[in-house]
Amino acid sequence: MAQKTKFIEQARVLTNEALSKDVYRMVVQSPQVVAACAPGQFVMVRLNGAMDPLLRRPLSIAGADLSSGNLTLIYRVVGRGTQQMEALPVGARLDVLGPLGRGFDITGSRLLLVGGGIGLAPLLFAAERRCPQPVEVLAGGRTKEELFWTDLFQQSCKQVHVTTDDGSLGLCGACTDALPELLAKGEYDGVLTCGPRPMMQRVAALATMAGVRTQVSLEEHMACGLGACLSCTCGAADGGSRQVCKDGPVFWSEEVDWS
Amino acid sequence: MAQKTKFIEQARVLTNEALSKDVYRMVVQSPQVVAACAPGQFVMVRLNGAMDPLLRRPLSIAGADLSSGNLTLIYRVVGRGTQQMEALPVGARLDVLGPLGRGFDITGSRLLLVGGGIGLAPLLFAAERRCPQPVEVLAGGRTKEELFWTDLFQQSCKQVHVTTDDGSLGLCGACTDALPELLAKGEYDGVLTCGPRPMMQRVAALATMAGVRTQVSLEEHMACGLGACLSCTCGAADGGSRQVCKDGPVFWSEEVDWS
Amino acid sequence: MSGCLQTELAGIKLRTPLMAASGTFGFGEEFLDFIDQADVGAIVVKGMTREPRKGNSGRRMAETPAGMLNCIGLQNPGVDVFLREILPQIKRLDTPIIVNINGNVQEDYAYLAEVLDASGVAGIEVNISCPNTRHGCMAFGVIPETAAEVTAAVKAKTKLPVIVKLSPNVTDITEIARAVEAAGADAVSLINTLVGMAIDTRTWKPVLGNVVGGLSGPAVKPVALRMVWQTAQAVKIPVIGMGGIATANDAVEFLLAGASAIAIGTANFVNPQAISDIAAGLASYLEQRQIGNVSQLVGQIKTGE
Amino acid sequence: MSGCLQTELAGIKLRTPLMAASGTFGFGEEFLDFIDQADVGAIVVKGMTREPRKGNSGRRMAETPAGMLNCIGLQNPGVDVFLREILPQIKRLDTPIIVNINGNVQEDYAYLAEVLDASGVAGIEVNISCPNTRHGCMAFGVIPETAAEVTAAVKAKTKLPVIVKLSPNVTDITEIARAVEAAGADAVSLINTLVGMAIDTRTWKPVLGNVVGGLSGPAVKPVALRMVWQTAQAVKIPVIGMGGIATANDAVEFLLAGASAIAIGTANFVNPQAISDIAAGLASYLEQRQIGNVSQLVGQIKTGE
Ligand SMILES: Cc1cc2nc3c(=O)[nH]c(=O)nc-3n(C[C@H](O)[C@H](O)[C@H](O)COP(=O)(O)OP(=O)(O)OC[C@H]3O[C@@H](n4cnc5c(N)ncnc54)[C@H](O)[C@@H]3O)c2cc1C
Ligand SMILES: Cc1cc2nc3c(=O)[nH]c(=O)nc-3n(C[C@H](O)[C@H](O)[C@H](O)COP(=O)(O)OP(=O)(O)OC[C@H]3O[C@@H](n4cnc5c(N)ncnc54)[C@H](O)[C@@H]3O)c2cc1C
Ligand SMILES: Cc1cc2nc3c(=O)[nH]c(=O)nc-3n(C[C@H](O)[C@H](O)[C@H](O)COP(=O)(O)O)c2cc1C
Ligand SMILES: Cc1cc2nc3c(=O)[nH]c(=O)nc-3n(C[C@H](O)[C@H](O)[C@H](O)COP(=O)(O)O)c2cc1C
Ligand code: FES
Ligand code: FES
Repeated sequence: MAQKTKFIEQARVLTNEALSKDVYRMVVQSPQVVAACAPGQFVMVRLNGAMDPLLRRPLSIAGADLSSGNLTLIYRVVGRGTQQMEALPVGARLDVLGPLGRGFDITGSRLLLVGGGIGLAPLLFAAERRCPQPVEVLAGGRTKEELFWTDLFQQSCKQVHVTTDDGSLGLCGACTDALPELLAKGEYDGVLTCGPRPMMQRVAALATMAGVRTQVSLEEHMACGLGACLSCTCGAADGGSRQVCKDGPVFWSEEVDWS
Repeated sequence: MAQKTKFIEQARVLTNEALSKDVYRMVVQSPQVVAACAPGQFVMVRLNGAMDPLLRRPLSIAGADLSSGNLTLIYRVVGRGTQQMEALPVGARLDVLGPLGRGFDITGSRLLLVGGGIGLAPLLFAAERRCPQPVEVLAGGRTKEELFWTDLFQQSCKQVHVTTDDGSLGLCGACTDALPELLAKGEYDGVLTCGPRPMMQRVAALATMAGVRTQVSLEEHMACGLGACLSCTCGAADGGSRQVCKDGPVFWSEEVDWS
Repeated sequence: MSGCLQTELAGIKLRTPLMAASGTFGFGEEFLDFIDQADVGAIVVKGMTREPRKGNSGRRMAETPAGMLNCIGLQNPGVDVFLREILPQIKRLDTPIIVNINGNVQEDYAYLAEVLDASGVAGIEVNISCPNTRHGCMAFGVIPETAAEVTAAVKAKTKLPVIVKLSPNVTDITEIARAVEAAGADAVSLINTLVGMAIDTRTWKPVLGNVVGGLSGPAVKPVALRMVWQTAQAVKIPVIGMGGIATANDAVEFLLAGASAIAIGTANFVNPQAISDIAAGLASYLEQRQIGNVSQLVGQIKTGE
Repeated sequence: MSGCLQTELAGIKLRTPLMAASGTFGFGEEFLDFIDQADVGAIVVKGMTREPRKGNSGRRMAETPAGMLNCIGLQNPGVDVFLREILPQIKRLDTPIIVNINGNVQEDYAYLAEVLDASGVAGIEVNISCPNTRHGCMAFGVIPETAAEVTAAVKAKTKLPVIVKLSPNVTDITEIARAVEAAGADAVSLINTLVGMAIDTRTWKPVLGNVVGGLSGPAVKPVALRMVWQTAQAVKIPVIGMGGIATANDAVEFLLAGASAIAIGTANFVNPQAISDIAAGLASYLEQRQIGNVSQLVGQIKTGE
């Protein structure tokens, strides 16, 4: 049989702390997933043996430390699954399936990472993997409540540009407003973006105009995460379709049917 | 509206410790239930907000301390619900509904409590409520693994007679084997029993022969615990039927249709 | 709650659109410690029969994933005892009482309708969908003709609003709904339980005394919601929706699907305060959206692109 | 596991009675990292159609209490691509491959049976119960006559074992089962999904792009088990049972109810190792009871008193 590329681990929770009102960071012991994963890939987590909630939850890998085998997840509490995740005490087990999907191509000499809100999670892992080679990040948030992202990126990034919808931190407005100027002087040879679909579409459009190729990380509702159930189909520019969980979640912007 | 007799409390877990391999004792803060309850009554507990497991679990009240508002439950881990109960950390909340049903009549000058296995839980509360008036208890168990019951009863009982199926502690055999002798010299004016139905039937038969009235605590699968769903119907000697959750769980042995 | 929940169904004034489903709320008094009567639109009492009934023997309940199976089998004191001893008691709750009637033959239904007609109850729910009695009952509910006949027989004997309770164990529930509407039903209620079973793998015996039982609870909600949506489009009479409703959000889904009122069943067991909790949640849902009355939600689902 | 799980169904030799249910196991390769092929009795591949199909647009999946709704809508590359590109690949798994076929008209089914006949697959599962295509498909499955016609049309074109997959959205599933048996079906499989829906209370729109979808998972198990039990008594051909099976205990229930083999669907998503875990649990269940072969469980439920 071919070499195993995906694993199921009962990962011990090492830390589970709040980064803001509703965003948490959980670090779990998941050596097999950590050893196999790349930035842009994700895991599907199961919260308890019970049958409700039934399905696994997809979460991007926000960090993977090869030496310790520690896997970092950064999640926003939005519903029953993430609520249960927030309640998990240190020492409890999280059922982790992964690594899943196709990640970012992080080669290239000057990369700009553009993320909105929780979409910054996979970009954080990309930035870390690039160290010591610096990257620049443009982080868009709602308010300075999301300041913590800046701190997280500071360690591994040359420059962290910040925008907030209410101007309470950095430039006021959407991160896409700040993008043209950056692209103009940045001489980037690649843009990686993750966030709300309209934001990513705009980022891709602007970068393409500036002649920079963009990779986008898509989101779909998923049951299996393995390419088996066909829940997560998205349209492709070639008129065909792709499975976000298997062919993605990361795609080249020109692969995607944005309509 | 009439005075409230039943309550729903989100009771804080104060302790949750093993008494034997599969039997645990949980103490929760449930002042309203404690203030209203009597020996032989029970509560229905809900384990988490999730929809699986869906139904509440009936558990006898094994102790209720009026001064502290502490409610004691003693449970055997047999399935999903009790497994989740075992996993509840101190400080967590247990959703408690109660007190429910009709308890024991613990008046009378010389009472003998006869319990098998986990059936001893409600009898423990009865013994405590009788203090300082002493009662005698005949405790039947499988092996000396269940020794802990003796310790629990020691505090409030004049005499603790023990039998184990394998003779590893006290008399060898079922507790019903030791009963005739006790009844002969005991001059009891009441027997309270809880345990497997065949055991209670035998206890009732022996006690009746000895001219002592017996109260038995029945068990049925329950959905509501309030007399509303009619899941827990049992046959009565008068040819009619009763709801174990509302008319019981404690009945006079002569009320029960044992066939 | 300022009356934003007040509504009306087949001539019955309801303080809220939240009814207690038959067989899950006893005769109402069991929940007095937990429920503010002002939150209860109507109480549908346990299924009544002409004669007293002991119900099924053996185990009557089994938990299933997010649901439960029951085979109570219409245990009830019989309509005479109900009218003489129970009804006078529960009238004091001053909440509309709807009586769920059951029979083995058409005459039973007619008889029950007749004796209830002048009893002061608010309405009659004709149960032609009970899965838990060996003969009759559900048989009526799966064939349009017999369903219509029972409905007509009941209507002939009473001026009370007649609600016909439909079985989900059919190929096309709208066909049955249209048949009973044509026969004069004032409303339909759905769904009753789905027929299911469980087996004890230690003894190799069915878990339930009656072998099969009725599945209820959150597990059935998606099926119930779909049937309510289909039925609401198929008939002009009001639809009472039920099946797995446990939260205010569930309630809103059923109203949007076309239910004029809804009933809460199994959720009462899990949370004896369920009806009051749902009433509060529903009121704040309306308030947040500045919707004056709950009836403005009914059937408002947007299916067109 | 010493062959205690070995069995046979309609001439197909199975290493275990555990099949992967259509649409939930991809083409089998997605689970290679988690499943020991020795544990898989057969793989039923995703529903095939004559032409390639994009499936439904909009959201295709929604979680429900202990279950899920899907409206994939038979997305598949079409039978030609399957035969040319996919089948050669998955033949290497050396596990019997059963192809689930779907059509809008009877001729589609006949065509698919014909082209698959000599392809080297182990059998054909005729899906007359897909709830997720606007026209056809499920329509065939709810009427005995059309169900029989499709079955006969397929049988006429192939010597392969023909399994007919039944819809649970009917009043009497045994009626359909008997009809397809009479038309020559070699086995029946059930249940397909129950039709359900969900509504987004923020937008008032259906959650699923197709408005309704198919309910699967543990929530439906009691209904599936009951239908398998009824069908096993009604027909002589073997029954493949499925619907909410997630544990070895669930598997034993279906076998006792009369299923000769069972299929695991939604559980594969929750636990990609489900089939191997169930195989291990089933083997130890047999061992503990000194039962030599799993077939000795089939239909052994004790209903008589
Ligand atoms: C590839 C991928 C990576 C993701 N990475 C992250 C991350 O790093 N951090 C983070 O906070 N969130 C991330 N999400 C979103 C995350 O999956 C959802 O927020 C989460 O599933 C919500 O679960 P819940 O039970 O709390 O919410 P509920 O609303 O109760 O979930 C109900 C159902 O909807 C699904 N669902 C709900 N929201 C989403 C969503 N936005 N996308 C996909 N499915 C959804 C759930 O998985 C579940 O099946 C990611 C999603 C995808 C597809
Ligand atoms: C009035 C009364 C008092 C009880 N007091 C105690 C007590 O003090 N300590 C204790 O350990 N146990 C007691 N029991 C038994 C206890 O209710 C069950 O052991 C418990 O419900 C098992 O739940 P589970 O989820 O772990 O098991 P599961 O098997 O997963 O439960 C599945 C379903 O079966 C029901 N069930 C399972 N076993 C029983 C049973 N023996 N009686 C009734 N329902 C059952 C559950 O409530 C649930 O609905 C009492 C039962 C009753 C009726
Ligand atoms: C224990 C129990 C008893 C029931 N008894 C009756 C009954 O007597 N008559 C009737 O029409 N429906 C009866 N039902 C069905 C419910 O009224 C309701 O239609 C069904 O349970 C679905 O709603 P739910 O999921 O909210 O419980 C009963 C349901 C349960 C769970
Ligand atoms: C995502 C998904 C896709 C499915 N696709 C098909 C299909 O193409 N053909 C088919 O006959 N059944 C299909 N089914 C039904 C399953 O094969 C199975 O009959 C049903 O899900 C019940 O089993 P379960 O509860 O174990 O999932 C599908 C089910 C799911 C969840
Ligand atoms: S989530 Fe199942 S195929 Fe993508
Ligand atoms: S448990 Fe509902 S009536 Fe007793």
